[in-house]
Amino acid sequence: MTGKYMPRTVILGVIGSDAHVVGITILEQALSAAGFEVINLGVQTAQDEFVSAAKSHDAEAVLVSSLYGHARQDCEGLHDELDDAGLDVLTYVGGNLAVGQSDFEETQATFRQMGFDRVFDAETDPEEAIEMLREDLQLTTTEAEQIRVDG
Amino acid sequence: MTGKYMPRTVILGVIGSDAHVVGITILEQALSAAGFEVINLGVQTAQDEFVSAAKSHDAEAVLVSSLYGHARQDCEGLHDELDDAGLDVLTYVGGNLAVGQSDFEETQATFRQMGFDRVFDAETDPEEAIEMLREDLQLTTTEAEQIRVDG
Amino acid sequence: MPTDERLSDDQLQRIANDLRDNWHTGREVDFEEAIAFHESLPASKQFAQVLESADQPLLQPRAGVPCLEEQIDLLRYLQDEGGADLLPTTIDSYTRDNEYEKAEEGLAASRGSDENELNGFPAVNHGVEDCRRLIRALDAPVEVRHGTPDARLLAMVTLAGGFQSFEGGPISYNIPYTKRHDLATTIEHWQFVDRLCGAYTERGVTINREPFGPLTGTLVPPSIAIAVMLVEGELAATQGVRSLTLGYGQVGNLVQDVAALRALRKLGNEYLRDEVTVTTVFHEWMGGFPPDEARANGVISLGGATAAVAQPDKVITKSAQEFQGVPTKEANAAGLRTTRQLIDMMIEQDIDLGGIDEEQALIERETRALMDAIYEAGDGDVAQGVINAFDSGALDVPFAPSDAAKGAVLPARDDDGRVRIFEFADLALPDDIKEIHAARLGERAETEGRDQSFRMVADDVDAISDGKLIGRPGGDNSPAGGASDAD
Amino acid sequence: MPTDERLSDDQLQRIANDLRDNWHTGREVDFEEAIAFHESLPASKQFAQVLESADQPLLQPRAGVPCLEEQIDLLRYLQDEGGADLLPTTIDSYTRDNEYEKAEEGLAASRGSDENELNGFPAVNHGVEDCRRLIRALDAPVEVRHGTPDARLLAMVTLAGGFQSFEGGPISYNIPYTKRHDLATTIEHWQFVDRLCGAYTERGVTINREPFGPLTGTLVPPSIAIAVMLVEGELAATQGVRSLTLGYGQVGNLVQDVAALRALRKLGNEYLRDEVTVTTVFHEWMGGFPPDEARANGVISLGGATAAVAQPDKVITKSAQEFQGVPTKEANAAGLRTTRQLIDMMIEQDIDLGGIDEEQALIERETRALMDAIYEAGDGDVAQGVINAFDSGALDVPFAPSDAAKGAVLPARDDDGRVRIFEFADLALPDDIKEIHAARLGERAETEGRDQSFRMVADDVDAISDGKLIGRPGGDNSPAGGASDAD
Repeated sequence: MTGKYMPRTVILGVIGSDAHVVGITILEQALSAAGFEVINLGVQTAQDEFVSAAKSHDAEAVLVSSLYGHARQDCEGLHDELDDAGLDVLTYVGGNLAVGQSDFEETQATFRQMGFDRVFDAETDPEEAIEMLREDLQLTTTEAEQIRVDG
Repeated sequence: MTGKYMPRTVILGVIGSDAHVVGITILEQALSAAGFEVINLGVQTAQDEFVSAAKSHDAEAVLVSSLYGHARQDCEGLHDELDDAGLDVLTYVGGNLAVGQSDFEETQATFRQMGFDRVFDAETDPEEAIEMLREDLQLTTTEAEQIRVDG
Repeated sequence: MPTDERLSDDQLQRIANDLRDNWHTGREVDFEEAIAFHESLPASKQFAQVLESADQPLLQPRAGVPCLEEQIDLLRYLQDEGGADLLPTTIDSYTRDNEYEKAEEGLAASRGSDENELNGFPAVNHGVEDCRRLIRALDAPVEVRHGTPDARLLAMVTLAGGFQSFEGGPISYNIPYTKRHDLATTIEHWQFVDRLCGAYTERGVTINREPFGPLTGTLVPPSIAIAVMLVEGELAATQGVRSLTLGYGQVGNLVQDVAALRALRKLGNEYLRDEVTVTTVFHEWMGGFPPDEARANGVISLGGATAAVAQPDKVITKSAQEFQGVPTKEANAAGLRTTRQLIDMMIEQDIDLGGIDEEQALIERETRALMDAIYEAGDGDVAQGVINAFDSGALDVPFAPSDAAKGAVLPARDDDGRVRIFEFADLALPDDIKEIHAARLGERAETEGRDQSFRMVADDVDAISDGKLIGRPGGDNSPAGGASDAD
Repeated sequence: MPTDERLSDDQLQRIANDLRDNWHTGREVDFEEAIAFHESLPASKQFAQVLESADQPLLQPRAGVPCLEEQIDLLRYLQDEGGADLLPTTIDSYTRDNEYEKAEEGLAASRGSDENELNGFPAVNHGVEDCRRLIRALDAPVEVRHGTPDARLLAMVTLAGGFQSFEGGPISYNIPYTKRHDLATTIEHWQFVDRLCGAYTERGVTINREPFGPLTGTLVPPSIAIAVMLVEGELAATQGVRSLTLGYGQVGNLVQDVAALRALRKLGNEYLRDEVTVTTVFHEWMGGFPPDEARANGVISLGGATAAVAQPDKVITKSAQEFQGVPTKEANAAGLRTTRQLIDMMIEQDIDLGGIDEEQALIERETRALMDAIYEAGDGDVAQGVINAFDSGALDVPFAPSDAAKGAVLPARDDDGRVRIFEFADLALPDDIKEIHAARLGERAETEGRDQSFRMVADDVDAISDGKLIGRPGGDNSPAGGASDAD
């Protein structure tokens, strides 16, 4: 489906009623600069918007951001919807995922159990997430750079 | 002893090992401006220095300042020494007279009992002390002003 | 699509009648009786009067809790212990979404518990009489501060309730706050709010209006903020508003902040009709705060120092607990007093900063270019112009969540820490100005030995919370080797 | 009467031998072995090296507790949590009075209790080996800060113990600190201290010396402070000191403080011989603090902002608990971080203040006039000159408790908040300079509608702790009607 030198498409959005826009704006820029095709759904994005965007853009990854502490409720059922739509995409979630001072390892386990492939905290650099994405999509750095030059 | 229009002499000093000089410097200026003859003994003044200065300058008042919290110990016995020297002068004490947050009325009572005619806290304006001094020395404001003009 | 024309009395009346039924407290609103209540207030509670006659910057915090008595206690504390000159009442999020039913539940839950189940004061639910209890209980004038795109019912209730100042505007309470409200609708809604303020004003009860200057609060280039202030000011003035406080959020560069406040005041007086009294408000840093109260106090103090030099009419203060969300009343009052100390120590000093005039001239040129583009986009009508300009990207706000703005403009700091534009997208600025920005950012790139990129933007967004002004590479540790708690 | 001549090696040796018996730890001091210890220290603990190579102001707090382990813990906390670049060890009052017996009792009592029975670290009682434990345990260089007129034994023990910086001087640790020490004797005592530092320096172990710039800490006119710094610097340089950090205490007027620090650096480099490396230290406000941590943070922040503009080599920080005496370690670290935040946010900004050059020129002219008077009073010998000048009042320090100074000079702020001289007494300044001061104070008197009088002096002394810079009549309440906690 994806040719070796075609840009890989990723879906980006802030889930639920959350209106924090700065993080995904910067992530969008970083992903574009790294050669990805980015569909940024913006803030206050519903689960079905992620699903239909992933489907219609034939995306390889869905990156979910949440910074207002209600990520668990907002993400509940997202993976079922993706399954129902017959999509087998990579899913990442990142941000302030739990209210208060809870242990990040615990939070990570919770979200992994919900089906996310990777879970990041709010301190994660865009570069780090992109590194993981390359690894998970089995892109070499050279290929990614190649893509950027071509794209 | 004191002529009606002669400057009244007051002795001023910081008692004990206390080195706080700002307050008495300002009080000295205020007393001079109000027409008094001021003998400023400065900081770290011993009891006997107050007594001998009061005697040799024929002073009408001794103004004792203390800001480092040890006033009670430092003033203990001062009035006996004044009595022994045959001096019947007005005595004031002012400053931070007790360590910590003790009640000022209590502090006031303690120092009155020790023989001080008036007891002031650190917030007292020089003007207020001078007002009291005029009252206690039965000077009218007019007389004080007269003195200033003449002196 | 709305045009910049004054609503007729009939329109005002008809809309007001429709709104009355949105929540039962709307029915309590009686304009004539409200005028009488305002007329009963002493001069010390007349917002415009107090603000416009002050001879140095007045201080105002943010504060809102659900229940009336607690709100009175909170404001009294900020007034007595913080020395606030002007008081706020911050409205809860449900009310901002016009979800009065949910606000009612939250208010009921808050009344039955020690916890606050709402993040502000649901003034519509409290209704006219409770608002008046609040106004009566305090000594200073009180403003409604919120973030509500459709604030029509909120305005009806709170103005009848005795508040004499109302924050917000169709752009400044849409673009930074929501995703899906279209600009045409919010403009219509705010034309009603402004017309209502105008109606009070015409009866001798001046209602102060305050467009929200900081916008997204994140490195907003001064000219963009000022252009939005001028547009909202013009829209409000058309509806009869006569007391306008234009806002600006601190970016942290002393020269740029002073220059921006001067440009704001100058252009406000120039663009708005003569009948309008223009004042300015300076918001202490609205971006991310250091997660360390000691460093946060430093950020607040720089705000106070800037205010002492620029002398805006009003300062909205922050607290050292900003990082963790809503501050305690003690921290809120402390933020007021720290700011006051800086102003009191510096305001009489003759501080003449080099470079202000040049920076101010640049900001003014940019703002005029944006305003020209807006008028052009609306064939001379500012309402239509601002809608079209946002639609085309000729006007844009960085990091705007709203679908009504492109949000494609990206700012970055230059080598001196001033906010410049890294990505212009379709922003209507002439090439020579773009070149100035590019050159300044080029100097920074050279200093840092890296290319201009989104990475600078990202680093700058985090810089102040990391304890710096400029997001230099490897800048997480102080060059002097000091440990930073902010990392 | 001492003259400004270098002590011979024999004299140094003889005095050192006499001092050895003042307290038993004196006998532990072995110069050769001390040199070896200093040579074993890494570059990061070499005070002069760290200070002189820094590219922005280094921060240093004050701190001293009686027991060794607690002192190490305290300094480690200030290093790790406060980000202090340079560390202090503040000495207790008994040691300052050379009362080692009483210090020993206090130390023993402190060891047996949770209370600190001394107000600092009795380094002489601890002796050489404990000082070295302290130096080894920390990562930054450590300075001895005290206030001791006769600091000879203290210097012998602490320098052998690995400290590489020593505060004080014959004037700055006499005039503001004591009543009855005559200046001739303290100069002789400090010639020994400086010669000892010179002896280390000649062996390749540079000992930094820091005359205490703030003097009485109460509205000291800059030129008086700078003249004292130059005299102490010259006396130290004669004895072989090659690393001198000249000090200045914040007066709170931004322009005057920046001008004074520039004048200090310039005149330091000009008056002191070329072999001396001159650095500057800025002390955050040393006068009375507001009894309110929020306002105190404002005072500290203004210090940080001033340091960011003036860029001294070092800043001595204050804490928000200054009013209540010795701060907790948390408050001390917070003062460091608040200061750091201001410096980090402002130091890269291009802040060009108008009026600095004029103020600096005035300060320089005054200082030169005072220096000329000192040389003249000593027939060219600065040691004799300074003694005679203080005796005649040609040189004087306001609010000096010492009998060695007249203490007749009185300062007051002008209408801009700059410290001027209200009462010159016999201070050796030319008439045209006196007229400038009088004219500036006249402007203030006119603004305030009152005569120039001691009342201004009294009001100014209290002004900052009352929350203002200038002690205006009726200035206890903010003009904007805000309540002040400081009253």
